[in-house]
Amino acid sequence: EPALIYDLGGKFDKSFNEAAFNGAERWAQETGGTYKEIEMQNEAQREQALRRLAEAGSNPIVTTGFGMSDPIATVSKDFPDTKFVTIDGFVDPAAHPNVLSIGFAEHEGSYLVGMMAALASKTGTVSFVGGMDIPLIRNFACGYAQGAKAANPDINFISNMTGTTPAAWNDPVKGSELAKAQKAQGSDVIFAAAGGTGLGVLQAAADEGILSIGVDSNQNHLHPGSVLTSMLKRVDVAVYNSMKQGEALDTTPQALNLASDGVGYAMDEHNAALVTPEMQAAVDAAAEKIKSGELVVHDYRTDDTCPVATF
Amino acid sequence: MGRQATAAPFAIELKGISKAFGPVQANKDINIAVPKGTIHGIIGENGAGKSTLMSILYGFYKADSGQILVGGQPTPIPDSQSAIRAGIGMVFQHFKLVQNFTVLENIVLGAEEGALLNTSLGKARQVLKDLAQEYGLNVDPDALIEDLSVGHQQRVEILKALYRQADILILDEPTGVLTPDEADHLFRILRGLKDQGKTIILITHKLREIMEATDNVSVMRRGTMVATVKTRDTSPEQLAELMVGRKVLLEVEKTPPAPGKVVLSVQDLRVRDEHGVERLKGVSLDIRAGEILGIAGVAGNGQSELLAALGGMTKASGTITLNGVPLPLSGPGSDGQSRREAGIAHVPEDRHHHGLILDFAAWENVAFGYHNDPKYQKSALFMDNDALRADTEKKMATYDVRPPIPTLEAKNFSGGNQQKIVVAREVEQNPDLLLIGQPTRGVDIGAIEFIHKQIVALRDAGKAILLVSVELDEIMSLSDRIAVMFDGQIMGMRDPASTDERELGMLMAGMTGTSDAKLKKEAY
Amino acid sequence: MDYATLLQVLDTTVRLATPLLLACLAGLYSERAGIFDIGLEGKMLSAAMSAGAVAALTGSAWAGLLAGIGASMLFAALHGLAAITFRGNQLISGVALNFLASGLTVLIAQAMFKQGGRTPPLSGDARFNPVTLPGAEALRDVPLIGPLYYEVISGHSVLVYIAFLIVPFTWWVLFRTRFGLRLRAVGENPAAVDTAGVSVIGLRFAAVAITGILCGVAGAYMATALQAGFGREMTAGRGYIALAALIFAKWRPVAAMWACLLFGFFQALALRPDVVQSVVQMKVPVPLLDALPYILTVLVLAGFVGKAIPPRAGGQPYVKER
Amino acid sequence: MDRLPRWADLTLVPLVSLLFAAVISALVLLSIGQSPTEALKVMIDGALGSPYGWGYTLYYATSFIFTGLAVTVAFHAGLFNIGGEGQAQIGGLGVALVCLSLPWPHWTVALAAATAGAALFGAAWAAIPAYLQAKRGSHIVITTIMFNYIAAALMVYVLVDVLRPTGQMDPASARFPVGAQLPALNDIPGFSLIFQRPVPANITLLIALAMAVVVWALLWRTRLGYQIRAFGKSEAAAKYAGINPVRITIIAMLISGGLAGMMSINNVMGEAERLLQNSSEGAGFIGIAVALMGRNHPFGVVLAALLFGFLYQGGAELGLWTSIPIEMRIVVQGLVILFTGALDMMVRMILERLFALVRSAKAVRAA
Ligand SMILES: Nc1ncnc2c1ncn2[C@@H]1O[C@H](COP(=O)(O)OP(=O)(O)OP(=O)(O)O)[C@@H](O)[C@H]1O
Ligand SMILES: Nc1ncnc2c1ncn2[C@@H]1O[C@H](COP(=O)(O)OP(=O)(O)OP(=O)(O)O)[C@@H](O)[C@H]1O
Ligand SMILES: [Mg+2]
Ligand SMILES: [Mg+2]
Repeated sequence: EPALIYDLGGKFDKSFNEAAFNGAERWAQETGGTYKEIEMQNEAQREQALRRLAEAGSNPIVTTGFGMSDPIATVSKDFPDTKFVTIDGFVDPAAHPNVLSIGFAEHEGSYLVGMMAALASKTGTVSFVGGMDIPLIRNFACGYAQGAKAANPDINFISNMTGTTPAAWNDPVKGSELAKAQKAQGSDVIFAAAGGTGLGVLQAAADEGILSIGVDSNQNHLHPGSVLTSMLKRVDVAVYNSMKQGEALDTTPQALNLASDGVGYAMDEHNAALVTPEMQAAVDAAAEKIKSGELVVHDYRTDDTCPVATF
Repeated sequence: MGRQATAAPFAIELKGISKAFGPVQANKDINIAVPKGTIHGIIGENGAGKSTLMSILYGFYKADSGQILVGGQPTPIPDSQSAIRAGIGMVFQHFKLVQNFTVLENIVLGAEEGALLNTSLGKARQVLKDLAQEYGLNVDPDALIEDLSVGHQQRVEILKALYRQADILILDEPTGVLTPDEADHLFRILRGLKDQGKTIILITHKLREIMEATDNVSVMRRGTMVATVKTRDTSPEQLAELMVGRKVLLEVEKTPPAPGKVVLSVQDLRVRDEHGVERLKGVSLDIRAGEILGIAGVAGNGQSELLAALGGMTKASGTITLNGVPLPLSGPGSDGQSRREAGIAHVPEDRHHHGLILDFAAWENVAFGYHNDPKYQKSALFMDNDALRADTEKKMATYDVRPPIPTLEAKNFSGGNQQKIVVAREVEQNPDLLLIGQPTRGVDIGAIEFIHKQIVALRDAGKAILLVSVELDEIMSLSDRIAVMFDGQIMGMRDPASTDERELGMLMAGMTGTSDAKLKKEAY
Repeated sequence: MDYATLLQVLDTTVRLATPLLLACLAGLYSERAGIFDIGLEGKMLSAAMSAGAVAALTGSAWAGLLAGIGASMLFAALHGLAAITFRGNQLISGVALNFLASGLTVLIAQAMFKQGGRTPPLSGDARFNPVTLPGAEALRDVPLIGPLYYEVISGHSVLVYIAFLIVPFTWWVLFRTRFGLRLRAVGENPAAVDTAGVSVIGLRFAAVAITGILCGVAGAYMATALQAGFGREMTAGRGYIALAALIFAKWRPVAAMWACLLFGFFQALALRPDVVQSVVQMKVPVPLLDALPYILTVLVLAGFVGKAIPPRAGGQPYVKER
Repeated sequence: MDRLPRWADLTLVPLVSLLFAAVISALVLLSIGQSPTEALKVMIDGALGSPYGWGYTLYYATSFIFTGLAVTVAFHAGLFNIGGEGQAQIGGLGVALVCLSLPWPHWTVALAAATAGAALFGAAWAAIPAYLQAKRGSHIVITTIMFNYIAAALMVYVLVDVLRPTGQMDPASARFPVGAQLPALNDIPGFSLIFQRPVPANITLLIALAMAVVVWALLWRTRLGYQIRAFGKSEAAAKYAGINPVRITIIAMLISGGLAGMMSINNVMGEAERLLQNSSEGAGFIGIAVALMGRNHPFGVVLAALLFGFLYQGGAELGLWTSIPIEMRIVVQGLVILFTGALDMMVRMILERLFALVRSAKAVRAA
């Protein structure tokens, strides 16, 4: 029986963790299997949760969030027969053969929604609200800024991070205040890559009558007519695949990107009216170029810099 | 208010009132009847149950059983509201005033007219003016209570009752905090009220007041009502005997003093309270070995501060020397520990708040203040609890503390026995100087005798003793010299053999010369 | 910092000061009556959860508000039972009720909605939406005060205006009515109230009930106006900051408003490190900004901002006979 | 009405309070559609049913002994220290700094140094509220709450900007060197017979038990303890006796903070082996419940800590294997504090009635 551990934002953050939940549900529905799940409440709990699940025979144990990788590195040694998955995190596969690390090319997806933001903006200013200030989130911001600049070289870009701890994933009040502040500075499209905090951003954007962009899951339905699109990070696919492979899980590290459909953007009836065919055509064209390798989006994490923005 | 002047001869009748506080039976089957338009005195030892009885009448406590009749009608008084409605007003021993409210606000509290304050305050102001004229009860309606003298606060309490149109006024030890002169003024007011047809119940310890002011007097002893007599048919001696249940010998047997060298010398001692008000305004005195110096005075005139400063409980300025060695009055070395090390023992005025830790066992209390004493230490780190318990057993035997159980918590001893524990602890230290405040407050006659003997014995052993008491009798009978304090100063030094209560009373009221009586402070 | 940014920060200040103000006034009634209440936090939290849940179920923010008040009053009643009836330790009772609220809210929200202890997101009439004050649009272009009126004063939910109106109302109740006189008296000297023929217990329960109502509004505001639903621990220590503001204000209503605005301003600044940075011209660690209200509270308590003397009978149960 | 006999006051009152808390917890569970008996079974199974469960129960109990003792010492001085949480976290910082500063040759040396570091840092964090209480009369309850928040913010700063190794994303310190790793119970001869697999409970348990004895001796056998207790019972009387209120307030709070800080050897050094955000996991608050439940006596504290260790581990198991949220344990904790700390009069009154009934029944039979 597989197990799934959600990170601090909580299972129903409508974003990152909820994507994981959706993947697990899909697996459960398709196979009729059951899985164990735990939501993390604080940092110190992580190891106990891992141990307890491993002790009880769960396999594989899928976890979301980079915070799990260090505890996994410790626990996996005590349970060599159990497979662990760290989504968004990284554990050295040479030293820990039973751990699978799954990463995403967030900059590629963000590039696409950044283009769309710039094309939709009437004020010429677009903005970004990040969760915890870490390279991972800066990578979102950097990809977004690159896309926006590509679509409109004169675009003005604003970025704010919510905080420096995991609490930043779950602070909707701050999210909405940051959104309001960005609106006051002229922004009319806000991309939130901030877990539960993003809900506050999307809410504020809807309240203030400007556009927002969701993240990880498809968040278009949260405020129809206000969410321009969502940058999809297919955590659900990662979870689904891991569970499907079961105990025979292949632990070669994975990097899911646009080409492998690991990231993308969401179109549905909720945002159909917001996205013009021209916008979609421009974005799709860029997507093709990225997939083919013709266009390379800079990955912030490779050198901790961003060519078009500073944080 | 539906009270009509019926022909009932009694304003108040209490029938079979009983009340217990836990194990303490404070009132046992009390019967008393107070005729209308009289002043009725109630006397009894501390703890006899006087305050409890009156609190029941005022609805503050609920009686366990018994009946109250007001104007001949059975009237249940479950709360103070009912008492007020029945025309009863009470001035408590400890005033029930809101300190940071004005006089006016205190008066209308609970007797407001309507939900808004404006009308109530306006009306009260008018009524107050009338009452002031009628009875000579002047107070500034807009003054804050905390700025008023005790005497004025008491007036506010009386005004509160009158404002509520009380026909029956209860006063619980109203003169304990007053100078003789203020007390005289109070009694003039009470007589005025009586002439208006009001009924007054007066609790007091002072037989003189009973004899002068009351029409009838009831005597309580250990929770029971032992007698009610017409005042003009009785005498102070008879009342005292009724109070304690046997003939009382109030004189203390002691030999003439043999004063030696000066043990304590105090020069220009000054103390300020936390509000910066000077409570001790330059006190100077000497106490010699083998001498008891008594400090007389109305409570609140600096005696407590004097004891606190000498005992190291409060900061002070000036100089004090003990056996010629100066002691610091503030900073390091001015605390209670240093004083004890220097040879000063201290029986505090308030045994509950200072002298004892009520939740500690008796044996732990015997070390209190002397916990650093080498004789109670087993090693550098640990205390010798066994030695302490043994010591306690010995002291309990010598001082006849009952029950003689060292492990019993202090709160479970009666007041007199608690006091014996404190006195034993301090006297047995064999100090050079003993500070002793209100040594017999709330203590019964037997214990008083014992404690007085200890004090005299210590004096005869050549020690110096500073005695503070509000009981003039106690001061007069124990002291070798008497200093009278008023308003933070010593008004005069008197020899007990050549003075009397009248002269001391004048000094206590701030009047220095007996011939040209000059008020130092606005008196009553 | 330009004017527009300042207005934006002030706008945030008003929003964030509102729950503090409501809780602070709530504490004022209780403490003026002599009952210490460190359980403001828990009452707000329980109210937030109930308001969020009921608003989600009924689609009505007003129904949510009522439910919030109800839940908060339940906790207030418990505090009253412990502190007034059974003369228990008021601090411990407050601490216990905070724990209880912290756990129960998540438990109930999870049982009801199965969304990880959250209530479902609210929209439309299930939230208290901003109201535009009369003339805001018209005055918008008047220099200086126009934007001030439009951005900072207008455009909040009705609960914000209610909260600020309660300030003068509280002043009036406290100092101009019979109830206020008795309330203040019972916090200073309950024996005086008792012997004046007024029920100490009744008064104190009334005060605690008002505390419950106001905390209820504060919690409901959190869940149905400031945010769109209840989330775990969403009050985030506001109850304690409100207490600090109360001490800062020396238990006076108008001063309480200023104190809450000050603390709200600090919270608003913590949301805008960029603004702080541009004003002080150096990088300020965000945790320091976050901790600022707490640090200020300690300074206030230490008396560096003037000595605060609490109601004299505060924190002690009224015991007539033992 | 007669007072309760002492033995009843010491044993029956906490037990009945606990019973009340348990009954209400059961009602809460029923009202959210869960079975209390099932929940209890899961808790007992998970916390006591296996060496694994015991390993966690004892691990948590160890932390709670420290924080419970911390609250106890302060309580005897009449101070309500709600700041155990912050003091424990700062104590953790002390542990981390010690452990990371040197390549420790052996865990015994590291343990001694880390214990000192933990106690020192915890005490330092309690010192400011203590000073403010003693010198400026700032209410210690509120200042210690504020210091919990300030400690949390400080830890964020330290973990994010100071102690976080470059390249690491989560706010945590580096792992401690091998020489600073404590033996878990499964590494200790004797215990290893029971605990054959790695458990988090570690050598710190023995230190905690030793501290309970030390605190007992301190309070009831030394002069300092005498002064602390006297001061706690009556500040006015303490002043009369020449017991310096400022000194006792500060010393008692330093000891209290030091004890709270020392819990960090258990979780930071003994278990996580690196410093994490929110490392104390609420143990500082649980210390309040433990102290109240243990009637502020070290031996009571040890028993209550075991009980809460059980509740905490059992509660975690609930969160794991049932759909009952882990917050259930906070509810139980709140109920225990409520009944033992605030409604104790109610419990006592009920018991007094019962005793009176029994007594009168006996009297009737005797007559
Ligand atoms: N609130 C109370 N709780 C418990 N016991 C009380 C209470 N009030 C009084 N007592 C006890 O009841 C008894 C009678 O007390 P009461 O105050 O009526 O005496 P009193 O005659 O007024 O004494 P005093 O002359 O000292 O004023 C005493 O034993 C006293 O200790
Ligand atoms: N306020 C009070 N609350 C509770 N118990 C009290 C109170 N006052 C007195 N007691 C208890 O009531 C009992 C009698 O106290 P009280 O001071 O009246 O003694 P007493 O009858 O005058 O005896 P003694 O003559 O030995 O002083 C004692 O056990 C005392 O502890
Ligand atoms: Mg009396
Ligand atoms: Mg007595």
